[in-house]
Amino acid sequence: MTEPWMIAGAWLAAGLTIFLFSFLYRDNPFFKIAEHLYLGAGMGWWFQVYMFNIWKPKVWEPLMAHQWGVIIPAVLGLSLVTQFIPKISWLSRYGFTFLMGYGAGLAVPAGLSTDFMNQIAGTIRPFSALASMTPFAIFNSLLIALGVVCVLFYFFFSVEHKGSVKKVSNVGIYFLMVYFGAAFGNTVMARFSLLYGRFDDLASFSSRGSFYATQIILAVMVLYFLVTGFTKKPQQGEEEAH
Amino acid sequence: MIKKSSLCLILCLASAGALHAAGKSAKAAQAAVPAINGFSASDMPYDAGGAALLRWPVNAADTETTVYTVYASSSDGAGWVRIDEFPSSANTGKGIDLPFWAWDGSAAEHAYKAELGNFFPGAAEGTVLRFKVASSDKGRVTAESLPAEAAVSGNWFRLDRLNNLLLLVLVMVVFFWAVSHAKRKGLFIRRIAGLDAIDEAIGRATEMGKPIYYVPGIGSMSSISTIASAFILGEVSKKVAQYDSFIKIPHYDPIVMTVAKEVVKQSYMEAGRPDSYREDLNFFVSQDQFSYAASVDGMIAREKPAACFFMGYFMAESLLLAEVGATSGAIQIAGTDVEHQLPFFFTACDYTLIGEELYAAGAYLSKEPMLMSALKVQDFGKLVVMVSVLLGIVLLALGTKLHWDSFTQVILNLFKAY
Amino acid sequence: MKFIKKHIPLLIVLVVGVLTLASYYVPNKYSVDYLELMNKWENIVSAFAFLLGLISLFYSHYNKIKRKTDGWGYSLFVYVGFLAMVVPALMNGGRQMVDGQVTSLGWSFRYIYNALSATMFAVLAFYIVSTAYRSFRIKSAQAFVLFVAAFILILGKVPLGQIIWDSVLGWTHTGIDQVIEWIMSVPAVAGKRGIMIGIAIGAVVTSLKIIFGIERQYMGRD
Amino acid sequence: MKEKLEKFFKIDRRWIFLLLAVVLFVPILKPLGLPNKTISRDTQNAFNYLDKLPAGSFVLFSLDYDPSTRPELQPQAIAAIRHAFKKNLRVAVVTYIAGSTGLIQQIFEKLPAEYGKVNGTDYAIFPYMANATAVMTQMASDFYGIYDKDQDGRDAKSLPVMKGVKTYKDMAMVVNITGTSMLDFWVAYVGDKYKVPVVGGVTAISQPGYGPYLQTGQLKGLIGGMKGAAEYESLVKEPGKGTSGIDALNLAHLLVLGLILTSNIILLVIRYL
Repeated sequence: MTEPWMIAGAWLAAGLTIFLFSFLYRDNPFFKIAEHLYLGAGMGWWFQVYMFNIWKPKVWEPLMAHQWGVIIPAVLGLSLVTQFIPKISWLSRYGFTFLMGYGAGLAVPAGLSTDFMNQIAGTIRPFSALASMTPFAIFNSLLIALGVVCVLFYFFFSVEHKGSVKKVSNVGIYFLMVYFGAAFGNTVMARFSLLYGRFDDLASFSSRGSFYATQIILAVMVLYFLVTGFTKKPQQGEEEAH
Repeated sequence: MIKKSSLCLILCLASAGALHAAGKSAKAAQAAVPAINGFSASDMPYDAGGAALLRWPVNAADTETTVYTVYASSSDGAGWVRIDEFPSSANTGKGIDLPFWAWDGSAAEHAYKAELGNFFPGAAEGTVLRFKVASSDKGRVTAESLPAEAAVSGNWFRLDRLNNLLLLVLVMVVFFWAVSHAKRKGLFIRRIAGLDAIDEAIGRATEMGKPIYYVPGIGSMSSISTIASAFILGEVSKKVAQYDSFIKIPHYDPIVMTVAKEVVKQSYMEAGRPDSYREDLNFFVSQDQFSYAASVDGMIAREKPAACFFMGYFMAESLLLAEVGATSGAIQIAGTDVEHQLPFFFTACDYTLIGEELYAAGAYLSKEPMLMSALKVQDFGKLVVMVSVLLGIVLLALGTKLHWDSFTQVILNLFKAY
Repeated sequence: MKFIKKHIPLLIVLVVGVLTLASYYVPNKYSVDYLELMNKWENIVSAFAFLLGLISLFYSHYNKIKRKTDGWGYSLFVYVGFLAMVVPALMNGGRQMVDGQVTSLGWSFRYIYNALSATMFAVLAFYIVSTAYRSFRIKSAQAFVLFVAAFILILGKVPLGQIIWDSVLGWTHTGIDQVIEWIMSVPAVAGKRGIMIGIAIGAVVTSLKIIFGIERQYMGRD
Repeated sequence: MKEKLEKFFKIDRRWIFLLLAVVLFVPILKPLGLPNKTISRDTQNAFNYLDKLPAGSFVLFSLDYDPSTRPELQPQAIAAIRHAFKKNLRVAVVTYIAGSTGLIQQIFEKLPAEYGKVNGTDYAIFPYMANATAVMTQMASDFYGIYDKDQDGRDAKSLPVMKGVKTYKDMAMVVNITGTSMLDFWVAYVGDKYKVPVVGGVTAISQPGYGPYLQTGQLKGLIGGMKGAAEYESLVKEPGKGTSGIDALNLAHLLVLGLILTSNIILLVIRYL
């Protein structure tokens, strides 16, 4: 790809980015176009990845080499698509059950070992090394154990929660709240990082090398909103409607 | 490329020749060095094949610089291949990572698991191989064992995973017990706080003459949260019908919508108000996450409903929905099992069903045997964890305090996943 | 017919499920051979599952165009976007780079898909600030605890926050990064582990239901 | 007073949007110069684990993120791969998210040349595969059963970088950088089941959720979000997008805290005054 193509790319990317952001001000046709392009482009990308990474090398080429074994999974796979044809949609069950049986069979023992046994072991193991632990570490290990039990109790539905039982489950809620708080704080950071990523790209498209793509497109969008803002009165409540 | 690979081949051949020579010289030297007595080789138990277990006693005379070298050869008398080399302090009987019910190793012996896949790639199931081990000190061979033979093969059972299997059997037993009981006489589930608010919310909507929004999220009918949500919807719409209020259910997934239509219709029938039921209570919005959220947001902002329910599977749109509901002054009741979306619901909504509470709410309201029994098994699992954690801590702390090392090992092994 | 429509699929899920489950406990050669065959087949079958999403997207937008529903014109852009990826891919055989040069496929990825996909999610950053302002209510002791944990994390993850913490609470000789470390490795672990164990058992039960044909919603209606 | 406050509280949220845009965009044009200083324990552990591997060890990178989480995860991946190249480890890249194939290409466009690494000899990139759990399970018995060719269609088995590698037993560790729940799969279906050390890199959103796996040692280390990327970059001494990103986030983070506090104080005042 040559230099003019790269500049065109910068304009295109800056344009699409700003179109999507323009939704924050108000819904508009540019946003809608970009949004629909996104749906199609995502599918298109996936389609070509599947085509060149799996369908061609794993199905087509073996068939051409007369390795007939791949017919079975290919037919099972194609059976999934019959879902859209009501009359023979039951065929898709063959594919689905094949996928689900395998997935479920793998998940059961792995779930028991990873999320059940290992978690119990992780909670109690620190207590086998009590002698070498600082008081603070012992306190932390106890706190984890206590927290786990209380949280589990909060989610225990077989007894009525009242009296001292309720107190235990209340303690559990506070552990959950700390976890949710941590999740909230981290989510803020994650979302800002993504926005930073876009702004960083926009900043690079605003350079002279890209012929000020960002600035010009931004100016055009502002102009568009000014013009449409004057020509048609926004409906009541529309500003809330994003 | 071709050149490179042929070069590799030559190098390989050369080194094989060298090894062969080394084997011969080792044989010559054998007479001179003392023997390692009690060396034995066997198939590595509980594995998929391709590994052997070698055992020999620890030599008290070994120093820090003593190194053991393990050799193997195919039984047809080909040369010895060097498998591994390790210091004398390594690979004792304690080092084999197997639980107490499958392995009894002591620190007084060496136990080495020889992985042979890369050395004898062509070896078939049950191939007999010969092994020997030699100790050396600073490059000088100090002792060598007599060769021992073992057939290497795959085994039929992972005895080390017995604890996992027993747990699985236990879960299955409890599950089938719960299923049969739930069908026959129902099982007890405690009251769930957030559910009391449903009446309050619907009552308020009736007073104000404003609609109620029930948002079932973006999950498909296969996710547990959506299933639970459908049951809660049944209960909510029944009350709505009784109070003669008005409910709106925007949808993301067409299949969920067809299910929800059935559910709501049924509820209106049960409430004795089939005349009030309309097909357009459930309506399809969009199958794109953000368009869905934006459209629902728009509706909530315009109509200012008295109450909003967000029950089911939610991703990033939780943020958008809960915010607009909160600013429009609606009573909001939310529930989802997507943990990282819960903080947004929790801060912006009046009541939030956290994780499993959503499932429990579905089971509590519907008394559906399948939901009930799953919940019971989950409760049983939690009980197992609570008891084992509490007991485990006490026993481990006690065991450590009193230096019952094998006792603490037993407890740790029980919960270890192999 | 019921046998072909219903019983064979249920038999497939049972046999495949039980054998796969057993392979965890049975290490020998037959078990490995079975798993290898399944792995290769599952890989191919799953690749076709992608078509489901593709067809339903195309179908729903085709319908919009056909019925000329509101805003049907936008639906055309779904196909434009699709072709913008697939045509370059066909031209270049799915390669994004040839001899150190970006191909038209690589170009499409960089300037169309990348820009669109990344921006869709970046928009959320704006909503999170407005949520913080308009609906983050510290209305109970629980919400207060949530707020404190969130506050510490938001503050402590950036250097400026660390400077502020040190100037206000420097006398405690505890850095905010240590506090975060503690939150993440003690109370948050307890909270998450509690949630996780219940969910894990739930997933195990659901999987068992699928294997034994008790749960069959995914199979669609009869 | 009360009415004024109420009006201020009900401000059009687009003003808040604008405020954020300014607070985040300005530091990109004019960096504050406040780089990340602290290193979290989990990132340090991840770094140490990779660092102590002997040269020539084989490391499997599973890069499973698409452009939607790229700003957080691409810097992590680049820093970790730089580290591996610096330590002369053998690198193989696999992926189970179709959107990431393009991003992987971008990483390996320039990076290997900086360290004089050659495709096929020092590293290999494998094509996208569907059904991650099936492929993960397959790699436990025969890597080439599923990856018979690399991304360029070369026979995988004969690549010099793959010499002596057939199953997980021959791999020193797995590094999974992902914006999905793929890391859970790596832990449950590979790490625990086949005893392979797994190190993760995840978005900040999912980071707190991996605390239990870190405590038990099911995960050997974790790089979390852009902060984690910045930390890893400073550990390998190659500042990149993570480092500059953290600098830009400074003000925005304070803005959020300010907004939460302001609105809650306003509400208190409205209610009690």
